Amino acid sequence: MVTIGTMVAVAVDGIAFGVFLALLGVGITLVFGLGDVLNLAIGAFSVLAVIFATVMLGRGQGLVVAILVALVAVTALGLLIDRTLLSLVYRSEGEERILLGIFTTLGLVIFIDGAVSNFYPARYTLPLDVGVVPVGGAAVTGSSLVIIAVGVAMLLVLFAFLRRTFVGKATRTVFQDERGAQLVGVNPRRIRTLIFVLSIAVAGLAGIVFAFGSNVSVASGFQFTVYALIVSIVGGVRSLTGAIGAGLLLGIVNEFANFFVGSYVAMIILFGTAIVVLVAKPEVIS
Amino acid sequence: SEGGNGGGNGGSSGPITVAALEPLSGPFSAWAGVHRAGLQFAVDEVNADGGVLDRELELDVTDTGSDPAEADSAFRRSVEQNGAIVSTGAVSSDVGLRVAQTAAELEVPHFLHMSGTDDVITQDTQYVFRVGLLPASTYIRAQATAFSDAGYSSLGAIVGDYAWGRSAESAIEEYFDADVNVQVAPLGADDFKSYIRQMPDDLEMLIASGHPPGSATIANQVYELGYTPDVVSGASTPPQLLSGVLSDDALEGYVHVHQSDPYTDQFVDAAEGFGEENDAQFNTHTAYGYMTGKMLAAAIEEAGEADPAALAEATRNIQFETLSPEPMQYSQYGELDQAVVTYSRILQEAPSYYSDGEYSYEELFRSDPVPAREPGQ
Amino acid sequence: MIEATEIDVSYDGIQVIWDLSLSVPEDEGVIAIVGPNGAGKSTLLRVLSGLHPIDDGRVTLWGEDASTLEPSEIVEKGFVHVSEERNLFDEMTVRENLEMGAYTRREGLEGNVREVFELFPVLERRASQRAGSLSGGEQQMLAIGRGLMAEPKILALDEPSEGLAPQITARMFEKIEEISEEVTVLLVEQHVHRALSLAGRAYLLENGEIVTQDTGPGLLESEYVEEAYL
Amino acid sequence: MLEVDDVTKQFGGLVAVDDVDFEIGEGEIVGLIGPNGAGKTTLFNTITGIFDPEPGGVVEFDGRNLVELDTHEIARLGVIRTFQIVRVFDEMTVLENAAAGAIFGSEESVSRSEARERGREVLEFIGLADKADVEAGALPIARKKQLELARALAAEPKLVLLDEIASGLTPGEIETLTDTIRRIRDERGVSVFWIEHIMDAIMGVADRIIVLNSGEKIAEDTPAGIRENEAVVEAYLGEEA
Amino acid sequence: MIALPRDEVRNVGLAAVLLALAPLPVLGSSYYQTVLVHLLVVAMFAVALNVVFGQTDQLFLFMGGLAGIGAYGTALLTDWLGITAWLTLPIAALFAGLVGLSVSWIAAKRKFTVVLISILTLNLQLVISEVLVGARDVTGGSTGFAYTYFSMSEIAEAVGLGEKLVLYYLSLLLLVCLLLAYVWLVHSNYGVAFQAIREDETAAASIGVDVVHYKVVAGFVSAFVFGLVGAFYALEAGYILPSAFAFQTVDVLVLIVLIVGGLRTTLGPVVGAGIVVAIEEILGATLTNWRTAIFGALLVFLFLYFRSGVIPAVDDRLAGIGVMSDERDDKPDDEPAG
Ligand SMILES: Nc1ncnc2c1ncn2[C@@H]1O[C@H](COP(=O)(O)OP(=O)(O)OP(=O)(O)O)[C@@H](O)[C@H]1O
Ligand SMILES: Nc1ncnc2c1ncn2[C@@H]1O[C@H](COP(=O)(O)OP(=O)(O)OP(=O)(O)O)[C@@H](O)[C@H]1O
Ligand SMILES: [Mg+2]
Ligand SMILES: [Mg+2]
Repeated sequence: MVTIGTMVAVAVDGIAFGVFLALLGVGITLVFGLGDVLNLAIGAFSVLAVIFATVMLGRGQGLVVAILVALVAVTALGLLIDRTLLSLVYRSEGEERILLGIFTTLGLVIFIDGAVSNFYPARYTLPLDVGVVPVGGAAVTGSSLVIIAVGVAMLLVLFAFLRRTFVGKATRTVFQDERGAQLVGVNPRRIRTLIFVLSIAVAGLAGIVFAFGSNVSVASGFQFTVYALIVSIVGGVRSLTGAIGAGLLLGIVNEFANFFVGSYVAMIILFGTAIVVLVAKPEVIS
Repeated sequence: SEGGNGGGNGGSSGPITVAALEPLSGPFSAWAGVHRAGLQFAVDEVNADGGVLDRELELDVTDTGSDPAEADSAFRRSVEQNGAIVSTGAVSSDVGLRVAQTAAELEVPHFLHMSGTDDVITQDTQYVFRVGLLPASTYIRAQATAFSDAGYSSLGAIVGDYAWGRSAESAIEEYFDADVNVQVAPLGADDFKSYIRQMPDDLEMLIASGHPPGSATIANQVYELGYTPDVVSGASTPPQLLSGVLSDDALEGYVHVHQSDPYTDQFVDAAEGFGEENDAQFNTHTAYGYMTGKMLAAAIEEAGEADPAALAEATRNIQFETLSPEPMQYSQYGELDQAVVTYSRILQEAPSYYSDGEYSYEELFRSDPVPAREPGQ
Repeated sequence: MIEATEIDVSYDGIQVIWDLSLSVPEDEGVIAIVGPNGAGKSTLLRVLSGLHPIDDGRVTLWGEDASTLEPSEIVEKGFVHVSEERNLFDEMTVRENLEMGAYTRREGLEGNVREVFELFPVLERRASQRAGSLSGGEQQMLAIGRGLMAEPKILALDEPSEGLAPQITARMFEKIEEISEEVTVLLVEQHVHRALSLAGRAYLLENGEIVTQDTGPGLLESEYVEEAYL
Repeated sequence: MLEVDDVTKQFGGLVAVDDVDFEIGEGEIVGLIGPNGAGKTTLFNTITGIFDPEPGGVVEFDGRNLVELDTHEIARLGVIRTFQIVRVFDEMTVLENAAAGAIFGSEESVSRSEARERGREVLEFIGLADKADVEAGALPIARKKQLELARALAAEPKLVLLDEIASGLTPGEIETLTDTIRRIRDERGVSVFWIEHIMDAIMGVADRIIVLNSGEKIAEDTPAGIRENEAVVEAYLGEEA
Repeated sequence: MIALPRDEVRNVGLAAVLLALAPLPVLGSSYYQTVLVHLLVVAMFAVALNVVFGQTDQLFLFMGGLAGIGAYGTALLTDWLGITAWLTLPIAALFAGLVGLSVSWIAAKRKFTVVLISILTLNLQLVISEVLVGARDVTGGSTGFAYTYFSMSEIAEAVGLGEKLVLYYLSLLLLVCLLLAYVWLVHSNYGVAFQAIREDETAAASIGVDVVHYKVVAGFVSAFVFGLVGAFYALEAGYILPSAFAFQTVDVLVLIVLIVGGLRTTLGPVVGAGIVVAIEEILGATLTNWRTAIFGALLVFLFLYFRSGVIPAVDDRLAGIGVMSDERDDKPDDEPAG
């Protein structure tokens, strides 16, 4: 029963999943690839965004408003974390900061999971109820199309900011040589805050688009973080375009592997790809 | 015996302690919350009625975080330090398996909340009793009856690639006459579209109960992809979780499975009392906690002493009328015997017994009493 | 105008600068600081550019208390420090490094890049090479070039000739003389002779204290310097 | 003892070292000069196994082919270098840095206390003994360079490669350093291959000087000869020399 | 060979005596015994991590996987070969060791940073987890099997102690051996090499340190210990499940234990295990719903304010009042005494 139409539909779903992965990967890459903090709590922020949106929906808000409010809320939370916890992390330098970043965000994610599951223990979804859209004989999932549109728009805005503005370009200086950045007049702390908050917004959006087609619980956070790590590795840790390419590639591979071979193989392919990339060409990555 | 280790006899005065090993954090926290509340409500009722053997019942609650090792040590602590004579609360299979071992070693009974994996109960098991969840095969058997009763002919199933899903899969082969399109998905999957796309277009019933963590997503996605099955059989998920996570289409077809019977007067009575007391809705899963509390009180009373072994023995012989369609009774290994499996739709309206409620039930079908599964070695 | 008044500075509790006062007005040409290794010259520059705190005393920039200023604000005010560690952006190209040098002055960028390339022609040839893979001397040129990009009012150079070939060193001193007509250059150098002959004012720093102060040529002639350095 | 033949090293299209040949004999002090970016450091890196030369290049030390060996193996044969951009072990004390050189620098196994003995001895020799218990990270850069030299000597090398070890020193300090380098050769019998831009430092001590320009060897002569070599004056020294 | 520094050995001895006495006040309680065995197992894992991560900056995040290789390997080899688990255990541990060795070798050859190696191993961890669940025919899938390969009952009868206690003292013996081996390692020339590598690999190589060799040795030794202890870990549980060897179960815990105790301190793993296990038990019993959240918050606090670990922090305090304690061993001792 494998028709061209089905293949197209699977491919679109794959791209949608890929866009989700790309957003997560970009979220990690922004903060780590350009910086030093490997944000292990990133998945938790994705989940929180979905929960915020669900709460807003429950208050009778429309979906779009709920999503916007959720993104603002999760970003504000990111800002709070940045001003408090991360400020403490940034007191140390070099390798120690990298490790402290890993450990602090690990503690943070345990805290968030523990606290949030008390109030929101369920699985949450933000169904779009758009059904399927016939595209030339293929029954393409409507939610996938929306995910692709929203995700791509976000990525474009992000790129415009980083590539076209002086501030966007200056973000790289901070992460390459903090003192050097200070010496040319960049305020590293501000750049860090900006980047962290941006990454949280991107991760929040990732969670939300994921919840369009599936559902999310507090426990999904870890899974998301792992996805984010894999994507950012395959894409080359420091490269945003790499993360996007890797996200799309893995999304499509994953969806087709699911369709044809199913089961664990898809997962193992995903992790396997990451391992192969890591072993084969780390100079691209480090 | 060594295993009793001096703890767990509960002494002869003061309260009788019940260990509640609840996964209050982690993936099953929603299960734990309602179970604990129901259990507490039952204990309060028992105590209000003069307690058991003229002693109060007391809960010793621990958060296991759904971690087997934590559950094990909490179990021991409760028994040895706090003198618990019985325990309850396991939800995930891992925890159930580990706790079953501890129960055997300590010779202190455990009443499973969920943890429906076959392997929890073997022919050697003496201290583990199922309450809220039957083995997968039992559910499939009940669904086979419903399926043929409805005269369906097109059927699909998605099962998880782990013990529960695989025993559902073999039960499907065993109990269904029709040709079933069975897809095996990993346990951690959260997107089922590619499995669903392999289903026949005229799908009438989809068994999602072989993949408990994914069943709500499966229901959502099957309708999203334009299929229109009459029934999607779900897992034993606490209903308060369902109304939020199912899309409108999916709510129509999704059926919630339960051992407790929300359509009886007894249930309504308990639910009213509970609602007044706790300002929360008493549901099919709250009922498992409640049933456990009431049943173990009765069994202790029956045993005539607050002793774990005697309690286990009494439970094996009990016929306990409670919120289930048929009285609770057990095979010698602790499998539920003659249990009735009920499938209900979730309606998004308040029930009669709790006006602030957000959901109620509509019965779709129920099985005949199912004989206890004969455990393997 | 930068002013340090009776400052004490330490690293991890070990004091390295004692009760030092210094003022660097605008339009002063070259002010040189010389002294042996470990005297505290680099430390002094770090303090002025806000990279290292003082324990006691007071530093003001154009009248404002430096302790309230971020290093980035100090750059904005017009004090730029080319550090002895260079602190280049290793993964960025030579050109990108220069562009970032102009972070606080974003216009006139292209012209300034041209000027730097004229001063150090080798940089133009390496314009799209990663800064991290430059040779030691090339990195030094890039660091100086990046400092110039900010169009500072006061430019502090910490051993700018370090690692430069003799010819380039000569050219660089010429350039220092040239820019010092518009910009005050605070120069820390081991090429004592060269540095002092340019300097209108010069300090000899030893063990964290200013031992002598004079005009550059004056200091050059002092017995003290003669004995210790020449 | 060191023989370099036809060594070339390219980075992409850039030929950083271009077909260079030379030799260094026992007990020699050889200088290496040339404009910035001439390929001097790259040549060091190629000798010490950080980069491999392009095929066909030969680097031999006491008859052993160094091209196939890893950096640490080359070090153990007795070729130890210092770095233009200093690399000391910041969190070890000065003495521990030196002792580390003694432990790993040779094939023989050296105990910790023996290593410290040797470490102390080289610190004394270099004139860093008073800083023995200071954390290396707290030293000013020029002192760190001296420490690198001490660490190298502790390994009891036959040849040391020094990369701009005199930069950042005052004229007085340079004098002490050149003296030390002479003593390294005279008292310890170690050959020295030395990159430097400070002519006052290198011209006085070197037996022979090699000049690189754009990767190519353009001259090799005594210091006096080099000062008069027009090509060198044009490419490198300028009128200053 | 070098002599071990006396104060380090004394501290290990002191800890050993305390731990040996620990079960006595609670002899009848299988609860305390379970917790104590768990503590020792976690401490042993942390010692292994202290070598590979503490000493050589290779952050292994497949500790659970390596432990799983040891535990499952021992069980499966025992079943297949029909010989005693006491023989298959070293084989399985060796296999785990070889896995660690290969990872370290690749990572060292390719100059992986700490973050890269951590992500590589995290991915390996996830693959191992998937395989343990997916290869159901061999591993019993997600529901596992009873782990009864090392019968302690004979020893238990012979010495007249309960089986749990026998396991406890056996684990303690192993822990003490590991601690002494650790002390030896860091005070030998290996310790110097490790520090040199941590600080600057290029500089280390330039003075003759074989960077790859030392990293590989650390990777092998640690992975071997993870494999070995993994079997003890399964034995303690009495039942073997993939989830017991998951990232969230083992790696997170061990990492926390080591950081809290103090990276690169000899007794850090033991003290960290004591603190973390105690916190978990106390929170589980008292704070129920908020257990996880408070645990997380405590971790953040500990990481940020005791970032170098409890041992060094306490050490500093004690040093202030002139009491000697476990020395932070990244400073090699002057003259090893004794
Ligand atoms: N990061 C640091 N930590 C501890 N001590 C330091 C640090 N940086 C410098 N010092 C110490 O401070 C003193 C002054 O050092 P500084 O670098 O300012 O000297 P300098 O005059 O610039 O010397 P040089 O000519 O070598 O550059 C020295 O004793 C040095 O050891
Ligand atoms: N890894 C690399 N990738 C690309 N180019 C490089 C790399 N390393 C060095 N180069 C280039 O090779 C040339 C030679 O560099 P090298 O460091 O050997 O010069 P040098 O003679 O030591 O100069 P200096 O006196 O300035 O230290 C330089 O132009 C440099 O930019
Ligand atoms: Mg200086
Ligand atoms: Mg060089």
